[in-house]
Amino acid sequence: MLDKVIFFFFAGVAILSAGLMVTRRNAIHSAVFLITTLLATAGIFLQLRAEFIFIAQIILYVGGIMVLFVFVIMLVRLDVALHQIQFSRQKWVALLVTLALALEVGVMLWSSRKVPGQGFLLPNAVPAGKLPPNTEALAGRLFDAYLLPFEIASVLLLVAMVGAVVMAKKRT
Amino acid sequence: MSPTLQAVLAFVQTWWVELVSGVVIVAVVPLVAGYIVLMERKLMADMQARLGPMRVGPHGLLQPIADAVKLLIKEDIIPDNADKVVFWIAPVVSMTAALTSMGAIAFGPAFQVARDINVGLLFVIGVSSLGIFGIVLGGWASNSHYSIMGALRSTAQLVSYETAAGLALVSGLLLAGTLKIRAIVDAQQHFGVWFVFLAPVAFFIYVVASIAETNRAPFDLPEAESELVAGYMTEYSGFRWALYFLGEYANMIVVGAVATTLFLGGWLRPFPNVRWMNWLDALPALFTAAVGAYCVYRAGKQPVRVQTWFMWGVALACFVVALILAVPLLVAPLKFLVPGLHGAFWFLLKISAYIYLFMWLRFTLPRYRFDQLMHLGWYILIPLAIVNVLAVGVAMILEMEYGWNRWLAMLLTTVITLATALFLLRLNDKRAAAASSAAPPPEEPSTEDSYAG
Amino acid sequence: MQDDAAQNQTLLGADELVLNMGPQHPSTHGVLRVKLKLDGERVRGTECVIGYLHRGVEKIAENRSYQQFAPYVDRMDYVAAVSNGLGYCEAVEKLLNVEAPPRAKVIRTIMTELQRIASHLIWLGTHALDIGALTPLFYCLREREEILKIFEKYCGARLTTHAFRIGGLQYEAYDSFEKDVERFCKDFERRIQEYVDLLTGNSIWIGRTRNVGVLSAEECIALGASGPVLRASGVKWDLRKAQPYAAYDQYKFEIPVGTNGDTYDRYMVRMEEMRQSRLICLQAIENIPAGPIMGKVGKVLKPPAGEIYHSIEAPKGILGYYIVSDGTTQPYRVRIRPPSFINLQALDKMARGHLVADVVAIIGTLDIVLGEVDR
Amino acid sequence: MMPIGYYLFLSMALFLIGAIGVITRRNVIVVLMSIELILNAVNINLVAFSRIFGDVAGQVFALFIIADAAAEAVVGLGIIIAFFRNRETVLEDEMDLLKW
Amino acid sequence: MADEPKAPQSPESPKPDSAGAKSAPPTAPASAEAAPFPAAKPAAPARPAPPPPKPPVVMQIPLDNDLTKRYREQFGAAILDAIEDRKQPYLVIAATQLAEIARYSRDVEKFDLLEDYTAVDWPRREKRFDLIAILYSFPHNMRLRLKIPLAADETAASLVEIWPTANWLEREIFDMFGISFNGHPDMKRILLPEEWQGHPLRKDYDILQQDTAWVRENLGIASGQ
Repeated sequence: MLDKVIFFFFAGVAILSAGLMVTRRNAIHSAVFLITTLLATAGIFLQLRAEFIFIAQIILYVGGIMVLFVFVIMLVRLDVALHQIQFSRQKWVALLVTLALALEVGVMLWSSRKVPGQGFLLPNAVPAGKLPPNTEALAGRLFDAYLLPFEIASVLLLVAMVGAVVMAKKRT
Repeated sequence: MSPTLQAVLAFVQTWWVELVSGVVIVAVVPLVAGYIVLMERKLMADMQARLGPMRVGPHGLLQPIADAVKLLIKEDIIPDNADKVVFWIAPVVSMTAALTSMGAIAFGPAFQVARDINVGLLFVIGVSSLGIFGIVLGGWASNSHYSIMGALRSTAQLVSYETAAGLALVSGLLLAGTLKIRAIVDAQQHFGVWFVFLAPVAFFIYVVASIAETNRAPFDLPEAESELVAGYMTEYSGFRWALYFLGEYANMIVVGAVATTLFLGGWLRPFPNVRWMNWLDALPALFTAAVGAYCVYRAGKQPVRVQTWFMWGVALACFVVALILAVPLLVAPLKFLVPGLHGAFWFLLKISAYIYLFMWLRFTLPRYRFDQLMHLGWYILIPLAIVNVLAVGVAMILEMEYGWNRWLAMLLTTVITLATALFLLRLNDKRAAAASSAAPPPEEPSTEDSYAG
Repeated sequence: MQDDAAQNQTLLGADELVLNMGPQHPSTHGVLRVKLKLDGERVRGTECVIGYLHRGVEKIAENRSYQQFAPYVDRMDYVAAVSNGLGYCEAVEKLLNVEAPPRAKVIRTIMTELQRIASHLIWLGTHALDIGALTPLFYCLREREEILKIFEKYCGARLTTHAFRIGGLQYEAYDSFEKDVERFCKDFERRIQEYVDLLTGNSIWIGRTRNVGVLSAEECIALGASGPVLRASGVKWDLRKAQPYAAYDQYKFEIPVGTNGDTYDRYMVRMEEMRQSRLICLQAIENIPAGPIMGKVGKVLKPPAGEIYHSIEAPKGILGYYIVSDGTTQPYRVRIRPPSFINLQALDKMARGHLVADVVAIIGTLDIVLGEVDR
Repeated sequence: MMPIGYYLFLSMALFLIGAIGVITRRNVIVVLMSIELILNAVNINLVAFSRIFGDVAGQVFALFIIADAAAEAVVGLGIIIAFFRNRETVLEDEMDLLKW
Repeated sequence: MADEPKAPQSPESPKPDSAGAKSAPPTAPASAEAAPFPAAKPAAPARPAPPPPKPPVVMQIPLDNDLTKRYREQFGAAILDAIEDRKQPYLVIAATQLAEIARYSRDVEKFDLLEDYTAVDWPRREKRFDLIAILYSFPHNMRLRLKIPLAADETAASLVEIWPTANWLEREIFDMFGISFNGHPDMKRILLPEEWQGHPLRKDYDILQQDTAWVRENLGIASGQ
C-alpha cells in the first residue's frame, strides 16, 4: 500500500513536470521542471531500494549537471529567445512519430502481460528486508567485475572536462 | 473503519518516532537559528567593544523573537519584473534543502530521523547541496544585476568548494569505512581517537570549504555587501528573506554536524575509552548548572523587574536541564538514558564550537576577492585534498597490509600533505607575483574568465 | 537597479555590461553613482555621476557676509569640518591682511591634527568594511569618539564644529584641554597597533589591496590627485612642509611616502600620517604660548578689493579657497578647491582593468566625502 | 515492490516526452535537457530490473549512464557557450554554418 | 556692483566704473584694520618685487620679475598684464593663446600641477568672464594664477590635453557659468542635472531662483521657493 502511494506520487510528479519541461517557453522554467522530474525519479530509485543510485542522482544529476545547466542559461540570458517561436517546423511530424513509437511500445508491454511464466506485471523480487546493504554491494560489483568500465568512464569524464574547458574558453 | 484510514493508522504506528523527530527538527531549527543570530551579534559586539542587542529582554535574549515578528509582518515586496513563481519558490527551496538534510543527522545516538539510511553522510551532503538552487533561482528571478551576479558567484563558489569539501570528507570516510552516520561514530570509538587527529589536513580543508559553502566571511562573496549590495538576496524582503537567512544558518548547523560526526567524534565525549576519565561524564550537568548559577548572579543586577524574573526563568531552565543530565548518572535504573542525553549534549557543544569558529573568523578577516577565492579553491584546496586522499589511502594500506603503526603512518601522510601544501602555496605566490608584475593592461581584454574555474 | 542601456545585454559575450553602482549602494560612501562598463567582472571603464548632494555652497557664499559663511564650509567635508574651517579662516585672514595670534595658531594646529586623525579613522573603518573586515570600523569609531569629545568640550559641537573664527578663535581652550589631548595621544599609540594587528600583515588584506588601483607619481600630478594619494605614489610633498601655515613650521614631523602608489601604500601612508599627527599634537601641547586668541579684526569685515588663493593640507588633499573681494562685506566670489572632487577623477584611471570588487576598494582608498565632491 | 510493468510504463512515458522535446524544441539547451530526461528514463528501467532480479549490475550501469550524462552535458554546454559567444543565439535551426 | 578690484593698472577694468548698488568707493575699505602689515606669511611664494609700503587699500601692484619677463618674451602681446595681489602673482592672458601658454607653463616653467580651474563672472564688464587657472610648480614650490578674460559668447580652448585634471573642472565651469571649452572630450553638466536650465554661479542668477519646472517634474514636489 505504502509502496503504491509512493510510486504513484513520484511517477505522477515525474511525468507531469517532464511534460511541463518540454512545453515551457522559458528555459529556466524548463530547468526547474527537469529538476523536479529528476528528484521524483530519485524518489522512485529510493522506492526501489537503490539508495546509492538515489543519492548519486541527487548529487550528480541535480546538484551537478542541473546546476551547470542553470548556470549556462543564466549566462546566455535568453530574453530575446523568449519571444521567438519555441517549436521547430517539424513538430507535428515529430508528434506523430512519437505517438507511433508510444503505441508500439505500449502494445508490446501490454501483450507481454500474457507471456506465461515471465509475469512482467507480477512482482517477483527479493523482499526488501533481505537485500544486501546497497552501497556495499554496489561497490563490490563496481570495483570487481566492472573495474575496467569504471576506469574508462573516468577517462571519459576527464576528456569531457578538458574538451569543455577548451571550448568555453575565450579566444584571444 | 475504512481501509485507507487503517493504512494511515498503521503508517503512523510504524513511523511515529520518525514523524515526531521530523516535526521537532522543523519546529526547533528556526528558533535555534534565531538564537545563533543573537549569539553572533553578541559575540560580534563583544569583539568590537560594543554591547549588541540589549533592549528586548535581558541582554537582548528575546531579540530573535522580536526580529521574527518584525519580519513576519513586514510588507512583502516582489519586484515588478520578477519571475513571480520562481521568486516565490526559491527561498523555500533553500530552507527545505537545509532542513531535509538534517533528517539523516544523528544528534546524539538517540535522536535521528532517517535511522538506517544506507548512504547517511552522502545524503546529508547531497541534499544540503540542493540549497544552491534556492540561491540561483532567487537571484535569477529577481531580475536585477546585483542578484544575478550574486547568484552566479555563489554557483561557481559552491560547486568549486563542494569538490574540495567532498574530497576532504572522503579522507575521513576512508578511515571510517562506511557511510552510515552511526557507524562512523562507532568507528571513532573503536579507534579510540577522533579522526581529526588522524587526518588533520582533511579537517582543515573541510573547515575552509564549509565556510565557503555556507557563504560565510571571508568567503561571503555572493552576498558581499560592499560590492553586490546583498547578492542574490538584494530584492528579497520580509519573510522570504528570513527564509533565506534561516536556510543559511540551518546550513551552518548541517556543516557543523557533518564535521562533528566525521572528524570530532560525534556524540562521544573526549577520551571515550579511557576509564579514569569517566569523571568527564559529570561535566555536562556541571556546565549547565554553572550557566544557571551565572544567570542567578546576573538576575539581581537587572534594571527592570520583568527582566529579573526572566533571568530567574532562564536560570531555572538551566537547572532543570542540569538535573535531567545528572539524574540518570546517579540513579541506576535510569542509566540507559545516559548515552542519549549526554551524547546530544556533547554533539551540540561541538557544533557550537564549530559555529563559534565561523563567527570568529567572520569578525576578524577581510573578504576575499572573487578571483582570489577561485584560485584558493582550485589551485590550493582541491589539489591538496586529492593528495590528502591518496596519502590517507596509502597510510591505511601501510597499516593494514604491512602492519605499520597507525600513528606513524598517519604522521607520515600528514607530513607529505603539508609539504604539498607548502609547495602549492609557493606555486601560487609565484603565479600571483607573475600576474601582478604584468599588471592588468587597461585596454586589452583579459584572457582570464572569472567563472572559467 | 539596471541601467536602461543595460537591457538586452548579457553577462557573457562581447557586449559590455553596464552595471550601475549607486547612488544607493552601501559602499559608495554616500550618494556617488558610478556607471561601470563591465566585461564579465572586469571593469572596462567607469563614469561617475555626481551632484546628488549639490547645495550650491559657492553661490551661498556670495550672499552671506564673510563671518556668516564660515559655518557653511563645515558642511562640505563633514568628517573633517575643522580642517575646512581652518582653510577658510586663514584665507579670509590673508585677504584682510591680518594674522591670528600665536596662541590661536597653536590651538588651531592641535585641533586640525586631531581632526586629521578622526578623518583618517573614518576612512580606515569604512575602507576596511568595504573590503569585508567588520571589526576595524568599531575600533576606529571608538577612538574617534574620544576626539569628538574633545571637540565637544572645546566648542560644544561634535561634527560641524565651526571651531575657529576669522582672525583667531572665539573660545579659549578649556581647562583640561592639554590633558585630554595628551591622554588621547598616549592611548592612541596602543590603539593604532590594534589596527595594524588586524590588517597590516593580513594576507587577505594584502591580496585585496596590493597592486590594486596603482597610480604613478606622474599620473597623480597630471590628474591633480593630492594628499595621501599623491604621497603614496612616492611624491614627498605636503603643504604643511612646503608652504607651512598655522603653526606647522614649529613642529617636527615626517612626510610618509609610498613606493607603488597602490591601495596598500595609501593605507600605509594614512596609518603613518595618523602617527605623525599624534606626534604633532604631543609636541604642540608641550608649549601652547600664552596671549590673546583673537587678532585685530573688526566686527564688520570689509576686505580691500582684490583676490586671494590659500590652500591647506586637508586630510584628503589640497583644500584651496580662492576668494575675490569687491570691498564689500560679502565675498564677490568664493571658489573652493575640493580635494575629494579632484581625487575622484582618478577613479577611472585606477579602476580600469580591475574587478568590480576592486572598484569598491578603490573608491574606499580615495577617501572621498560626497558633501565635498558635490558641495 | 510494484509489478515491473508500472516502472516500464513510467520509463516509456518519460522517454517519449524526452523524445518529443528533442525533436520539437528549437532551444538547444532545452534539447540537451530533454536528452538528460531520456537517459534518466533508461536509468529507471535499469534500476527496476536490477531490483527485480536482485542483481546490482543494473545499478552499476545506471551509474555509468549518470557519468555519461555528466560528460555529455558538460561538452554540450561548452559548445553552446562557444556558439553563443559567436552567434548570440541558442536556437538549433540557426546553427547552420559549418564554420565561423 | 563693483566689477573689478580697483586697480588702475588693470587694463581689463573699464575706466568709468558703472556704479552698482553695492559699489564700493575706491577708498572705502576699512583701512584701520588692514593698515598694519603683519609679517609676511611664509606661504607667500615668489616675492621678487618688494611690497609697496604705503597704500593699504590698493593691493594690486604691477609685477615685473624674471618669470613674467620670460612669459612676455615668449608670448608678447598675449600677456595682457602681470599683477601681484597680496604677494600672489597672476598673469592676465588672452584667451586666444591659452593652450600655448598653458603648455609652455607646464613644460618649460614646470608648473606641473593645475591646482584649480574656475571662473568669475563680471557681468558689467566688456569681457564678462574671467577664467582663473591656479598653477603650482613642484620643483619651485610656487604658485601662479592665469587669468583669462572671456566674453559671454566666447569659448576657450580646453586644457584637458595638457592637464587631465581639467576635465571635471572645465565641466564644472560649464555647469556653473555656461562657458564651453573647445576640444573637451565630454562637455556636459557635472553637478546639476543635465536638463537643468541656467547657470547658477552667474551673477544674474539669483540665489532664490531655481529651475522650478525641473524640480516639479523630476522630484514631484512644488519648488521650495
